[in-house]
Amino acid sequence: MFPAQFEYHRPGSIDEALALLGEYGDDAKLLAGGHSLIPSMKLRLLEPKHLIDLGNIASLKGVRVEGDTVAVGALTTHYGVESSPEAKGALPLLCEVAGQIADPQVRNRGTMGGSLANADPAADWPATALALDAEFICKSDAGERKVPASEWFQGLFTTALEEGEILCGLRFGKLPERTAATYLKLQHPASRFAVVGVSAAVTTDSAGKCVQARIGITGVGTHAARAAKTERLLEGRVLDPANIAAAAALADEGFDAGSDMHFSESDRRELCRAYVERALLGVLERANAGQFQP
Amino acid sequence: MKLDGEVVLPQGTDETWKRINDPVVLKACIPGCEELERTGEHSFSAVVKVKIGPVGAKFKGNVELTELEYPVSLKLVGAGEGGVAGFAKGGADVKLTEIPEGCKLSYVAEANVGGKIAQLGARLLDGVAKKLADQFFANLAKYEA
Amino acid sequence: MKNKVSITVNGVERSAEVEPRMLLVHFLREELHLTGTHVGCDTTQCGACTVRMNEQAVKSCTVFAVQADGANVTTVEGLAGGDGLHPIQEAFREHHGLQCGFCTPGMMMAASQLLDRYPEPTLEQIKHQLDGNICRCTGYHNIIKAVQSAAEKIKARKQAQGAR
Amino acid sequence: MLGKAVPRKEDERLITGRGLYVEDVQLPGMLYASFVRSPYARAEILRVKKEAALAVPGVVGVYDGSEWPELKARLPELNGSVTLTSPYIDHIKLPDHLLFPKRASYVGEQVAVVIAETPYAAADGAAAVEVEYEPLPAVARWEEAMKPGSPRVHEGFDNVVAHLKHKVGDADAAFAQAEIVLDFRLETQSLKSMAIECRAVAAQFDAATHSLNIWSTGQFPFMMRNTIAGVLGLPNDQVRVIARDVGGGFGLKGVLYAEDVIIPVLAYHLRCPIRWAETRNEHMISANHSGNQAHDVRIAAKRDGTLLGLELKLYKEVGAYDHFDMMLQINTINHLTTHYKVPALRIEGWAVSTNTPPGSPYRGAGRVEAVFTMDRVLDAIARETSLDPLEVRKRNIVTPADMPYRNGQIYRDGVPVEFDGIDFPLLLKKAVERADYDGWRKRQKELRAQGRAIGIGIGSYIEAGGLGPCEGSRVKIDEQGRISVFVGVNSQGQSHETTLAQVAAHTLGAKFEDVSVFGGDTRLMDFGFGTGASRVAVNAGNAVMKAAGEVRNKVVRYAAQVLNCAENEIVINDSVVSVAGATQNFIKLGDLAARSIRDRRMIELGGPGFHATEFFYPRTVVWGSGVNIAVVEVDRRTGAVEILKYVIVHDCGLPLNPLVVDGQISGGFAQGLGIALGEHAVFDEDAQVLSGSLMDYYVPRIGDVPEIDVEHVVFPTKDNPLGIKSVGESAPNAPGAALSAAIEDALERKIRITRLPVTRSTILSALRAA
Repeated sequence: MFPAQFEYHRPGSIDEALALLGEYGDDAKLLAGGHSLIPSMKLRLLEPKHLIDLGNIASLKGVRVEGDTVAVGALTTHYGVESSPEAKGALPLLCEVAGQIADPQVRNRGTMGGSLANADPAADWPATALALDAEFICKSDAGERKVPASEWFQGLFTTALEEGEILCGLRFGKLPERTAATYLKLQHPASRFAVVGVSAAVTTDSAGKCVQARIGITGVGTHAARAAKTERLLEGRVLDPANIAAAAALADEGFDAGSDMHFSESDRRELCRAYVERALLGVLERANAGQFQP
Repeated sequence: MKLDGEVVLPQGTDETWKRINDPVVLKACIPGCEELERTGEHSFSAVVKVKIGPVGAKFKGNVELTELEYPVSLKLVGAGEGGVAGFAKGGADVKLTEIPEGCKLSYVAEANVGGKIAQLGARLLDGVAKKLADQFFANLAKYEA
Repeated sequence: MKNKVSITVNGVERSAEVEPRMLLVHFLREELHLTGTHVGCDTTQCGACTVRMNEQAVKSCTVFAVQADGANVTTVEGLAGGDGLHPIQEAFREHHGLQCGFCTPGMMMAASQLLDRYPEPTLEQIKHQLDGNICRCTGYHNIIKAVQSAAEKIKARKQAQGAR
Repeated sequence: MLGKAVPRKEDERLITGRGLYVEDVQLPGMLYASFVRSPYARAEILRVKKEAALAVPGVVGVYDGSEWPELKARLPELNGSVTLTSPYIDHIKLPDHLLFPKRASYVGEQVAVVIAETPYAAADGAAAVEVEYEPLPAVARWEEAMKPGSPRVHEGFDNVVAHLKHKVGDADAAFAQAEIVLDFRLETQSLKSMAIECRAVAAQFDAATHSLNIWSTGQFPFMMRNTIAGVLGLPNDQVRVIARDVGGGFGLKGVLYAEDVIIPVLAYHLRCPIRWAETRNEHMISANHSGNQAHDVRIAAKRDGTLLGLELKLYKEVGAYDHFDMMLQINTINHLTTHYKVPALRIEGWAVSTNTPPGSPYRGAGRVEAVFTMDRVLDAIARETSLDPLEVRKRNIVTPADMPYRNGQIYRDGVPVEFDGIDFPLLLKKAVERADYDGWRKRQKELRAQGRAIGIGIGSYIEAGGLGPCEGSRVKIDEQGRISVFVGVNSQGQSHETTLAQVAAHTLGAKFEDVSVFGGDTRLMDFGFGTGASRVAVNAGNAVMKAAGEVRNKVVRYAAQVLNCAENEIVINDSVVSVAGATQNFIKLGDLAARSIRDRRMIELGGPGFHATEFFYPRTVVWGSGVNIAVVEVDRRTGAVEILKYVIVHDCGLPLNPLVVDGQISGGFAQGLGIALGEHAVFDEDAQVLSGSLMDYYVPRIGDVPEIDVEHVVFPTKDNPLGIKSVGESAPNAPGAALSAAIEDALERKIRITRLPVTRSTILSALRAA
């Protein structure tokens, strides 16, 4: 409940933050919303000597529509996304996901960038970053680097973010026409993290055939990943309950599902398949109703 | 918690055996290992920094190799104290088999943690153990003296 | 190693030198002696420490006081904004929305954000917006009634003010 | 005033942030404590190295029990338990529980304490204390602990610390006649109370009066006072324990913990106020838990569904120290048969020590286990005979014709259990109607055809409340007409300040607004037994009634003299005393009280002023009861359970305040829901705690709790003047049983539910196995 001592830095710009990061290196932690970091510090599982609070860097906040893409600053809070008219207009799936994260107080503080940089295996955003093929904008002294979502998540709490780099924002490209999407989550009863979170974005043609399927899954493996086999099986077939069921049956393949005191590996795999199937049925329903992501 | 796995190492069983018994190699391959010293013929003391997501702790402990049957099997037993974070102990039965590609190393490990990491990280233990094991063997496979 | 912070709490600017590690909840309780805001857990689950910070409901156990530097904070002591009770407080009392009262300040502060964002909340919205506050005594049924009643009271007050 | 749904008096301060919980106590020069706790479930404590901690800025001292003889004290063996008179127990042998043990016996046991100028510095200090341990093999589960070769929790003591036997009727004959014999094991989980306020204690030594003021979150302030006074060698009256605003108790705060003694002892020696507040993590690991319990049942029944007899082997995990002997087991036994006839019963029970925190009662205290067992037994008979579970219940229920009915148990106070004036079939009938049981049976069939899994379950409980020995109250009218009601008990949210004020106002004829209730302070009364076992309304409520009645008598006698009328002409209404039929002839209660102070006529009325102290001794416990019916839908793919309808029909006698009764039912139900579907204190095989935070320990949230449909039935009792029963521990008891039955029924009894909690994982893995 009482964190250890640290020195607090509040840079006003990204460059200042990078300089501090360069100076303190491994002894420093970046503070975004702090809703994973601060609890760890309170329990003294983490005792960084320096905390670099990014909260004062205005350029890292906000949702902007730039041409065909939606740019979200890394420090934008979940509620900032949930309540963003820009996001609602351009990519409503983002609002749908944001509104399901933890609870209102956490959504008011927790940030999209913090969540994606932390890469908790049960966090919500990773599934959607994958399903939407987001681009991760990282900055370091060497300049800017863009990482596709498919390369971002590398393991348990491990991302492509390199030492000395700051995740500054996300860019979500325009989805193909006739893409319907949804986020379906089984909330952990105690922690409110995702036991399984499925973000599905499926493009169909006017005949109902699946042209492209992107399904990101969080909570099941050691890190979020795409349900590659399910996607492949769907593509080129009519998006209907039978094909969905067949494809969802493969959803957990390739995931390194573990067991804990709440759910066994078998439970996780079963829930993964069921939630993928239901998410896809949800997508189908939206596609049939003409509710596409703009 | 139990975990098992299998890796194919490019080196043969002899070389693999040597590496597992070599403090220099072990230090280079154990993820986060800051110090590793031989304290007996088959025992070592170690300092390992574990930094995964919500936890960053330095574990001080010992590793011992027992039931050595050159060059096919051995048992690795270790225990470490991580201060406020708690402690970890475990053992692994390691088997080496000569194969055309080099050496197949299979292991069956059992690990136990206690203190705060058990109390607060229950949902992550499986994943952490797997990650550390995977990293260790990946490092071992690509280690070059 | 202390940092100076200046936080407007319940309308009054309060300054102090604090260690950067001091959590906002401890700043409020131990430095300002505003003990209405409680601590019920250490993993940001229970919501007993909820206050409004720049209008947003936050769990003050997961914010460092230094992060709140320059912010406007409202605690349960300032909820009514003067003498008398806030409609939420009235409603919690009338509907027996509290028993031990320990989670109540946080619950009411979360409810105040809920009613700002959703002045006529549906049952689902009430449940979704109070998901971050655990109550162990009431079973929540009376909390729901209290929030519904508070919404009515606020509406009536606004109408009365509008009529004037 | 009685029976009116008036809003609570305590709320005004609680909703404005002006409550005074222990952590709110802030005194000049206050120091703060942080405990060093064992990370091992069993370990020899070889050495406590204090140097590094003492060097931490702000740290005042580090104490490991070697400093003062008082720190070598032990906790009282039996924490307020009164079961030693139980005829069931045949053996009990317990080790001493020291404040600072030489050997840690569970994870989180206190090893040393750091005192510092701020809570942060105290935590820094605790982190800097280096302890050398020699870890020893631990035993985490009662099954293991009972094995002959298992490690002993305490050297020189068997892991089975207590044993009991009880029988009713002829079990052998029952099994000889039985057409059906079934046996299985039922298990209920260990729980934490999870009051949102964790435990805390603050202490201040007052040099001027050489006395100690202590602020406590405990449910038993007098026991705390007496223990600490005894440890320090002070008269009881030089130790004052204040426990006024407490943020929930639920049983786990009804225990004297080591910290409760250590902090006052240190404050006494250091001459500085000290405060300690448990963190949630500490609560999860080191506070007591309810203990796993297992029942091996063997059922003798007839094909027509009649239960002939029951054999029960009861295993209870009591943790490292057994502070409640076999109270919980005895509670289970005494509530076991609920509404049903069990002609023959043979019970054997064991209290088994493990390397987990000490066991404590949690709201319900053994009743959840009883209800789960009885209803699972009846459901098993239904399954075996293909009868509807409702029909099996009807065939075994105790009827009004059987009243007064003795089930053969003997309560903890030594009095045989007897039900009178309770109409169990009526409770069941009302619940069945309210739940539309028959309608759901029909819909269940239709919906099953559509592939939907709908199930119905019944749970029935009885609740003994109002356990003695007694409680007292002092009632006083001051010169301003304010009425003070003092009681020897404190509240953890149960609304005493309101309900007891209602009793006093009603009895005296006073205005409700004029009455203030004061409890939770050992200076106010000479005796008090505490808040637990649903005993306050019955004991303290009736004591208030007696004391207020006595005060009223004095008022009447004196007023008759002052107003020149006959005593039977005196009317007291709204705090005004007047003469019947001559309302202009009146005096306000306060004025009368003021007048009495110097009036020699008061010699005959016991001295100046109007006040009286009275005690209420219940003959034995009173029995509340109720029926729960749950209708659920189970999602076979995801294991999700949706509650479609939940009915509670209950009797708690006359409600003092319906608002408060409803609140108790609602809150108790939510806890029962948690017990049914997820709450679980989990230890691994080394007795390490895995449920160390609210990230892993489930507590129902607002969206998890369904609507409930409650019907109050009143079966009056003549057992006490107020005609009340208890309600506090009613509602958590039956959801486990009712929901288990409903889930099993929804899945067409293809799975067997024999263990609480029933999680998604339970359902998914059972379905995989089926």
